[in-house]
Amino acid sequence: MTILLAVFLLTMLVITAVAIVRTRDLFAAVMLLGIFSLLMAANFFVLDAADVALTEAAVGAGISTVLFLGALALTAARERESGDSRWLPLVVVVIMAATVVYATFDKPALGDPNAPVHQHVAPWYLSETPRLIDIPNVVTAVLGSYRGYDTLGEVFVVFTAGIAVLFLLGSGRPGELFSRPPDELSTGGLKHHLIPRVVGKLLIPFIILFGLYVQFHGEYGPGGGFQAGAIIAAGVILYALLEGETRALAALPESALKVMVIGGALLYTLVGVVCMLMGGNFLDYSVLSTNSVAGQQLGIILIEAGVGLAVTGVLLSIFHAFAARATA
Amino acid sequence: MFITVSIAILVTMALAIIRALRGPSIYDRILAVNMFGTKTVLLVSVVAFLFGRPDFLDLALAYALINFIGVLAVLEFFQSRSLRRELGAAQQRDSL
Amino acid sequence: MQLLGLYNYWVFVVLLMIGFYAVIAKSNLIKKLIGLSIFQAAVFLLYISMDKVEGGTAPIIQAGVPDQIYSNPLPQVLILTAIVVGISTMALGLAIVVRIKEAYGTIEEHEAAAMDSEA
Amino acid sequence: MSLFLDLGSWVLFGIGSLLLFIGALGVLRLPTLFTRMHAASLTESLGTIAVLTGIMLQAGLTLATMKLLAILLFLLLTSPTSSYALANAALLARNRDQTREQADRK
Repeated sequence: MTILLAVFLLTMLVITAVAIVRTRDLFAAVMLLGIFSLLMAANFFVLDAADVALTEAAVGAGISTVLFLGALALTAARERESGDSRWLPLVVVVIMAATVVYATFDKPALGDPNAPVHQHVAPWYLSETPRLIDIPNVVTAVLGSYRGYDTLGEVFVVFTAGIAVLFLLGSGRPGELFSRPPDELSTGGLKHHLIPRVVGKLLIPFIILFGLYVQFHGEYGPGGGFQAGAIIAAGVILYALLEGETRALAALPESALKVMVIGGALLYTLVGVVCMLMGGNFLDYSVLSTNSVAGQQLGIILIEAGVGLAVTGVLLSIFHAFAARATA
Repeated sequence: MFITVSIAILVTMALAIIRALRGPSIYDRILAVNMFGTKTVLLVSVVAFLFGRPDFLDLALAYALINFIGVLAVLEFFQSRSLRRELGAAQQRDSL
Repeated sequence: MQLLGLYNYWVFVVLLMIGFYAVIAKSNLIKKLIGLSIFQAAVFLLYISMDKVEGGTAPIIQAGVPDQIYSNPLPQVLILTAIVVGISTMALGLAIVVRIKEAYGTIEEHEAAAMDSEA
Repeated sequence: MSLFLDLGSWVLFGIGSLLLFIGALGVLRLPTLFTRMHAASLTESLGTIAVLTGIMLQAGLTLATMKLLAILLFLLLTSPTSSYALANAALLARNRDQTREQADRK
């Protein structure tokens, strides 16, 4: 059954990808990219990766569409004819595809329990997590504790990308993402948008609440700082879309966002440093408490909070940077 | 029994994709994406029970909450773009 | 059935090449970025395909089910962070495209290149 | 008891699947945008209710049912709203095009 579901979803994925590349209307491409992301998430879910599916859902459904549309509003919505020959790239791509497909015949089939990837550290993670950390979600345990260095690195990549976007687009005076013209021309705009505004504003608290649930329930179910950050950022972006950038920035000003970005990254590093000061290794949470299991749990909660803060801050800063550019 | 429903949902998803590919207008595509989002929520809910892990409904909940944002952003984008175009046209008429 | 087990990898290859084609053949910079994100998605798909264990379930340990097989958590951790990193770097790419549009007035690579060679 | 629940689920799943399929067929086959939107939004709400209620009958009184209830509630709020916003935007765009055409003809 899993295989049948996966085959169907994957086939739709390929069809959508071909359509995305073929269309010259960039807007249509962004819409189809939304479907692509939904299909990816469903496929991740079918392949047992609930955490990954939740991340894809949080990022792909709202934020990535909004960012692409923001970029389209600032550039162009159609792709022009380039006149270059398409045959050379097509030949290159087909030859490469044939080579890699030939290589796949050596790969273990989907779900093969004897595949090399399942032999090395994974069984250890699965068998030792209940004893060492005692949380049900092994993905969170690996993310926060066993591979804490990796995650720290990823947080700093996100941090750097956010800072770089701010350098490139500048932050400063607030703008509207899709620059609205003066009021007299948008006659009746707000009146006609009464229903989306009411329903949207009703939803925002639930989105934030759900984000917090994902953040703090990440040890027990799918979730964690990355997903929660994206969901909360999506909630604030919804507010900005409904009520305008100015009010969104009044609710969560840019200085607060900067504190969140820097504070989140710093919190993660500090947890590591405190571990060192208390006599352990960097990011070895066992020393944080007299009981090593409780120490591990405390460490994971702290670093997940840092990740959540940093991701929310970066995603919102990026959104505001695009919005400020639109009216500059 | 969950299998029957999931197959029905998959067929619906395929039909929605055909509409999204065909267009013709942008609004048709938005309609298809919106419909596809709802179907994904249903598919995930059904599959969560099919696999016997109902605690994974969080994913469906996330989509039910967030999918709305994409559609609103798209509509806002078009509204402001056509208004801006009108503004540009009005300015052109004024300058003539 | 054996071949169906490789279907995931073939889709990975096809998606990878569709993305790669968009990056090398399209002149529009946003289209290149869209191609890059398809490319990225293909890599995610490869990793997640490797995590599945037949008869397994997501690696969230269920109390009271001692003999449950769980899928591999490691690829999931890598891809989970990669998705968020991916969207931030994509935003960086889009920001660069916006600046190119402001500097050259176009987002078509060949037009910008032509302006450069004239100057 | 569980026989009745299963029976109820089957009936609801049948109704739900049928409605979703009819809606999708309408979206694919009907001639204009507004008729397509009509097909999608009318069938979608009842189809969603039927499918999610069917799952709820199977889940029994657990946390999962509460989550399903929340999903149903959010879908019932957002889905008509986005249909409305979409129809509104499409209608405004069409009216604008028409007035522009009239202005051009003058």
